[in-house]
Amino acid sequence: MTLNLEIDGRACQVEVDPADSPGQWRIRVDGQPVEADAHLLRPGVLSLLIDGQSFRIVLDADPNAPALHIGAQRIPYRIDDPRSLRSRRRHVRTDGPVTLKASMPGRVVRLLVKKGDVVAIHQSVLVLEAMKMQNEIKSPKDGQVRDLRVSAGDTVAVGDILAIIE
Amino acid sequence: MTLNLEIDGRACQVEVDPADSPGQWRIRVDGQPVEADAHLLRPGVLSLLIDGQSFRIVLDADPNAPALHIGAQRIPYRIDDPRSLRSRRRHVRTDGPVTLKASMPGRVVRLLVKKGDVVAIHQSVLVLEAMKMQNEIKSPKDGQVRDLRVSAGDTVAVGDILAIIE
Amino acid sequence: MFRKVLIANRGEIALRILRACRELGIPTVAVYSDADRAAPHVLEADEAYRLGPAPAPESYLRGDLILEIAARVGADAIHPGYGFLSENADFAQMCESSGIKFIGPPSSAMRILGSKTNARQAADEAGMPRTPGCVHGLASPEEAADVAAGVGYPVMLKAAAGGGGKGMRAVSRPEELPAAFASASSEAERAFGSGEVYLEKLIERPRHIEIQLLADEHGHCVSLGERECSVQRRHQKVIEEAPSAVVDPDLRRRMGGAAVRLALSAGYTNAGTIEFLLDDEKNFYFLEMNTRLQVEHPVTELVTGYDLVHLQIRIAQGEPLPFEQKDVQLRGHAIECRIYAEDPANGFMPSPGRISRLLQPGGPGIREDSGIYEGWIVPVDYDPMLSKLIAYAPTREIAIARMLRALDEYVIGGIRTNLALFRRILSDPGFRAARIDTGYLDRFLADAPLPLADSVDGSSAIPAVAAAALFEATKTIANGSALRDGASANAWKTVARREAVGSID
Amino acid sequence: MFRKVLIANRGEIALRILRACRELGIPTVAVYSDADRAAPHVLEADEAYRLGPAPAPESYLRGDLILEIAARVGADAIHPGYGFLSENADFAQMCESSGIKFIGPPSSAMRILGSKTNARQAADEAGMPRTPGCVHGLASPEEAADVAAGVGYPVMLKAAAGGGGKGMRAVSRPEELPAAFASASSEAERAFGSGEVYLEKLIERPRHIEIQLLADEHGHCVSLGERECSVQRRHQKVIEEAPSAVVDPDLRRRMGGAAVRLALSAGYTNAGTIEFLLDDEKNFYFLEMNTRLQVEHPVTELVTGYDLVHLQIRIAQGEPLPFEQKDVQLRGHAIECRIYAEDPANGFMPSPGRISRLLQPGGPGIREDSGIYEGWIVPVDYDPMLSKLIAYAPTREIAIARMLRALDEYVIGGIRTNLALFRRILSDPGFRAARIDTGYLDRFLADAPLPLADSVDGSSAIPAVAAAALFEATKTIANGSALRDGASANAWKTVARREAVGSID
Repeated sequence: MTLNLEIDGRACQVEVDPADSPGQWRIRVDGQPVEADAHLLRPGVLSLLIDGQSFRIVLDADPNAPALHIGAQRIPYRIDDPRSLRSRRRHVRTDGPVTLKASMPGRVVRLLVKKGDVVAIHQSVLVLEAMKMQNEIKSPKDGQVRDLRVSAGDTVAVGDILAIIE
Repeated sequence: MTLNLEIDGRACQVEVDPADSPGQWRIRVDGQPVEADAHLLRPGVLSLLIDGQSFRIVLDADPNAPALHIGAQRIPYRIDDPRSLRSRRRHVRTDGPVTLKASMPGRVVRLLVKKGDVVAIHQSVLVLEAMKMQNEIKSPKDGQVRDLRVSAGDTVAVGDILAIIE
Repeated sequence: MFRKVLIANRGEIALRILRACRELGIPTVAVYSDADRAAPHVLEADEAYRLGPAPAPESYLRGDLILEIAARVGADAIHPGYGFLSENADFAQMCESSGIKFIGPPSSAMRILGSKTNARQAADEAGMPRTPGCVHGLASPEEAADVAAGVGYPVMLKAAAGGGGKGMRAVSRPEELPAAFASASSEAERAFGSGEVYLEKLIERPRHIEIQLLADEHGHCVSLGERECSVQRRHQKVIEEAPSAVVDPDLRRRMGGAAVRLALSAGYTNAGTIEFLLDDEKNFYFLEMNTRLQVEHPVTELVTGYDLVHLQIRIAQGEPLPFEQKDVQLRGHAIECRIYAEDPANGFMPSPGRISRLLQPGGPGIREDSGIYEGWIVPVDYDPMLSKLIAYAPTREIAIARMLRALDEYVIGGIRTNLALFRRILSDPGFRAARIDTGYLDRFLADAPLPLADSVDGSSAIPAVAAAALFEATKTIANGSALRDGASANAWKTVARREAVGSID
Repeated sequence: MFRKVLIANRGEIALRILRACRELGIPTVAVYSDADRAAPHVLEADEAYRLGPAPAPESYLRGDLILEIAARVGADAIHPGYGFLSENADFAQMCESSGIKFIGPPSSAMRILGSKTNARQAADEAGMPRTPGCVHGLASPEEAADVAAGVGYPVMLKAAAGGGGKGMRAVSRPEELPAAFASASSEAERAFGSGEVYLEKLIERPRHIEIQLLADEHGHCVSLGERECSVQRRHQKVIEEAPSAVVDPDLRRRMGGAAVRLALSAGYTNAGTIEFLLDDEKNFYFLEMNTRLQVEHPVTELVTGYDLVHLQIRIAQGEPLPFEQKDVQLRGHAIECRIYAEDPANGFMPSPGRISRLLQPGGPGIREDSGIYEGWIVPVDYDPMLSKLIAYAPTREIAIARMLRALDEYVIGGIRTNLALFRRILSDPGFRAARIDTGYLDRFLADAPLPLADSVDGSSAIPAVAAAALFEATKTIANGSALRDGASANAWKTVARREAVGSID
């Protein structure tokens, strides 16, 4: 089968088909052949031998943002399989307005910008206290604060909209 | 629901029904009520609180011989649920003739009894070499060797009949 | 010997104390909040009782409930661990008056040394060097400004009841002081129920060196050497080690001696730690005392060979210390990494949730004090520390290499952790050369901010792509779509059959 | 430093060596048989290559293939671990002649000390006490009878190339000798490819005490103290500890000195162990030398603080020993349990198969050198050792308590193991008082044979019944049968919904 894969920012096309002998796979990455000996140890834990190089790869199965653990690395990827539902889900867009949502329940300690401010990418927008820690919520892009939906002292739940940056 | 349970050789009847609040169960063992707070951590790993006593219990799921791990103990049990297939499977009978089968592949090193010999329970019948170890296969009962199906040097596979004791 | 010990804590430290009690043959009682019904300390204890809802003030901080349970179940001692009630002198006193042994110092000593301001007064009396600044709580921003002017900027505002970097603010210019005073005070109020803050001169690029003490109830007090905890993020310790690369036997003896004098002067007993700042001329300044077991106690256990929690319990039982100062020998080097459920690539945002996969390291010289298991749901309600990974080896160099080896083996799936951060720090030439101070990590992160995701190094690019494709491919076998591929249909059918037995080979 | 090390072994020891190489920054090459494609040592190595079919003679004993792979992938050293090729002088010589470093002694020293009969001759030359008996292989049962008559019964027949109790027979009466000779010889032939056996007087109720040696290639040899391995089943070590409870500093010095002399006399280098029998008057007799790393080396590492595999590699690289005899200090006490896939309740029958559930112990003082993971299928083709669980503590008493604590935490599901056996031994007053000898365990098992299943102790009878019922009940929710129970149907429907999210609360 053929899959379109986006990994570490790079897109590539992968053809993957089982070879005749157990565990052997014929894989082509952007047309380049790769001989892989694959063995699934437990669901989501894979041993790969490629030209004798050994890799233990663990799937971090989050339907929205799947990732691989290889050694100490954690590598997110995205599948654009025309048959796969996942591809219909869109990647986080950074052009146009972006909605800043609370990724965890917490309490807004203070706001660091006000509506209309111009913000740079990774600039802190507000401080959220959660799990006994004060956490600065940063802007995912350069832009302008089009809206602020919370104020200091507010308690927020997961998914609550905090701000909109355009 | 009501289950007939055989555990550690003792048979008992258990009624088990969920109480109203999550994790709470109404359990009666041979009519005696037990208030249990149960939480399944992963499939087959259970936390039980009974009158404040804490138990971590792990299911050793072998359909033929299920067992429980509690602390350092391993406790086999058998369910006689009229609805459960398992109950139709019979327990190993020690009355009448018993067939001694190879529980693992190996090589017969030597025979310690011959056809017609009278043997006591746990008396060694033959020596099987497997996993680099010589293992004495013992009689499960007092009786007489009605048949010996192997001789020294034979290689045996799992399930091969070694001897029949009556 | 104690009949039964109640552990008034949760997470890895509750488990660590449970293990010590079991090794000493003492039955254990765990307490838990609604968020922790399935927590490891509940599973491993002999008995476990519910305290209340998830928020700490309604559960782990309910000293009244905890004492009630202890009395009801016949526990004659309580171990508070660290955090929660561990430095609460009122709770210690409640234990004393209800005849239940508090495994820690007497409340009287806690009142003297537990409050940072009182401790600074005690330090003066014991003739121990401390940072310039006030020894009393500040009534107002104005008073703060006066003291700051006296010692000179930059200065540090601190919560008198504080710890763990909460209620702490560095101030470099007078105009910043009022705002810093307000936020430090309010944060302290929320964290410790007391807004009292004091002020001290900020030592430039200090190292954080602390001395571990053990004092029995017969007037004997020994020092178990130092720990270096200079690798901190926003005043939170991240990596600790023992011994310190810069402390020589003479300095160790002088710091240890000063620490012992202060503890004895306050009638201190059980385990305690005196924290110092060490400047670049190796002058040391008393910072504060932690009147409890520290998170990082394992590195001291590994280099001294003693078990601090065993000794805490034996001291609380009235036993004399089983050794003297001259018996304390340091051997080898130990490093601890605090594994947190947080996302370093995203402003260290906490990352609670279900641990979907857990592969833990092991083997020679690796100790893990963990509070998690595969399937455990990390609650949002408490400190996000998951585990302490500790490496011990004959030398610091090998201990670092060993820790890196263990980090490579460690996989935590389902939530984000700071595992990758440690790999970066332990590979940094500055850290490897022990050129560290309390500002080291914040500078390191500013100089080299973490990428939003690990970038694939050359060697693992192809395997990563192949693995992603294989996971996807074998997954789609389930819904059979792959089998409609015509060409390789047969091969796929074979795979599908193998899949049925849970393996793709 | 070595460019690349090939590990010619499998299981926990291959993994342990891999970890050491990684810590030293040396790339690793694993080799595997068809039974081990998914084995831990294959997963953790940098490179892995197939040797052949599962049987050892077609894979792990194929020295020719292993050397071929080493040459092809550019490995300049081979670590043999223990067992397999580790004591094969011919293989060591093949390595030498092909310019690949064999991490172990030179083949010349292996020929002198590896053969039990040659070693006994060397012992005589080094003036080391040994058991009475012959120093040459026996040509016939008749010759055996003559020697036996000379030293007097009971006697012990042993394989000259032997180890691990294979090819070993105790003989108490002359008439038993011919049969014992035949079976010992044939077992030796199968196990080691040599049927040569010799005979020695059987010491009554001896302790097994062995001395760990390290010798560099510059003529320095040190002793790292002793291990006691008296707890054996059919001559197989089951529990090992360091130090021995009965060896005092003087005896330790005398045994260590004798061991060093013998090693130096044979030009021995790298790690090696000299095994002694100790009689009840504390006389020691040379038994044999193991010219390799021992299974039980971790207990020595814990009490000395040295890493034996690191030192093996550094010695093989030509480095001098980084310490001297006077630097070797023992601290604390370490105990090792060999966890086997076998069923003690059923004649210790090996129990291969899939490990369906694995909960491993951790925390203070616990080290596990393991060769398994959840889901791993233990093959029938090799020694059934799964893992080594090691407990370290300040005293023997606490080390035992700690091991018992860890055993309680340890769950291996899907196969049978000897975990419960250790719980029984470590609770036995005889073992706790260190009243042990090489016959201790066989007597212990004869006196108190293990039940076919653990009998439920009072406290866990009710929970066991409740748990079994709950597992069954929640299982039957799947096929909905419980939902037809009428009365409690609604409650069950709630449970069924909760089940969907993988929890019954």
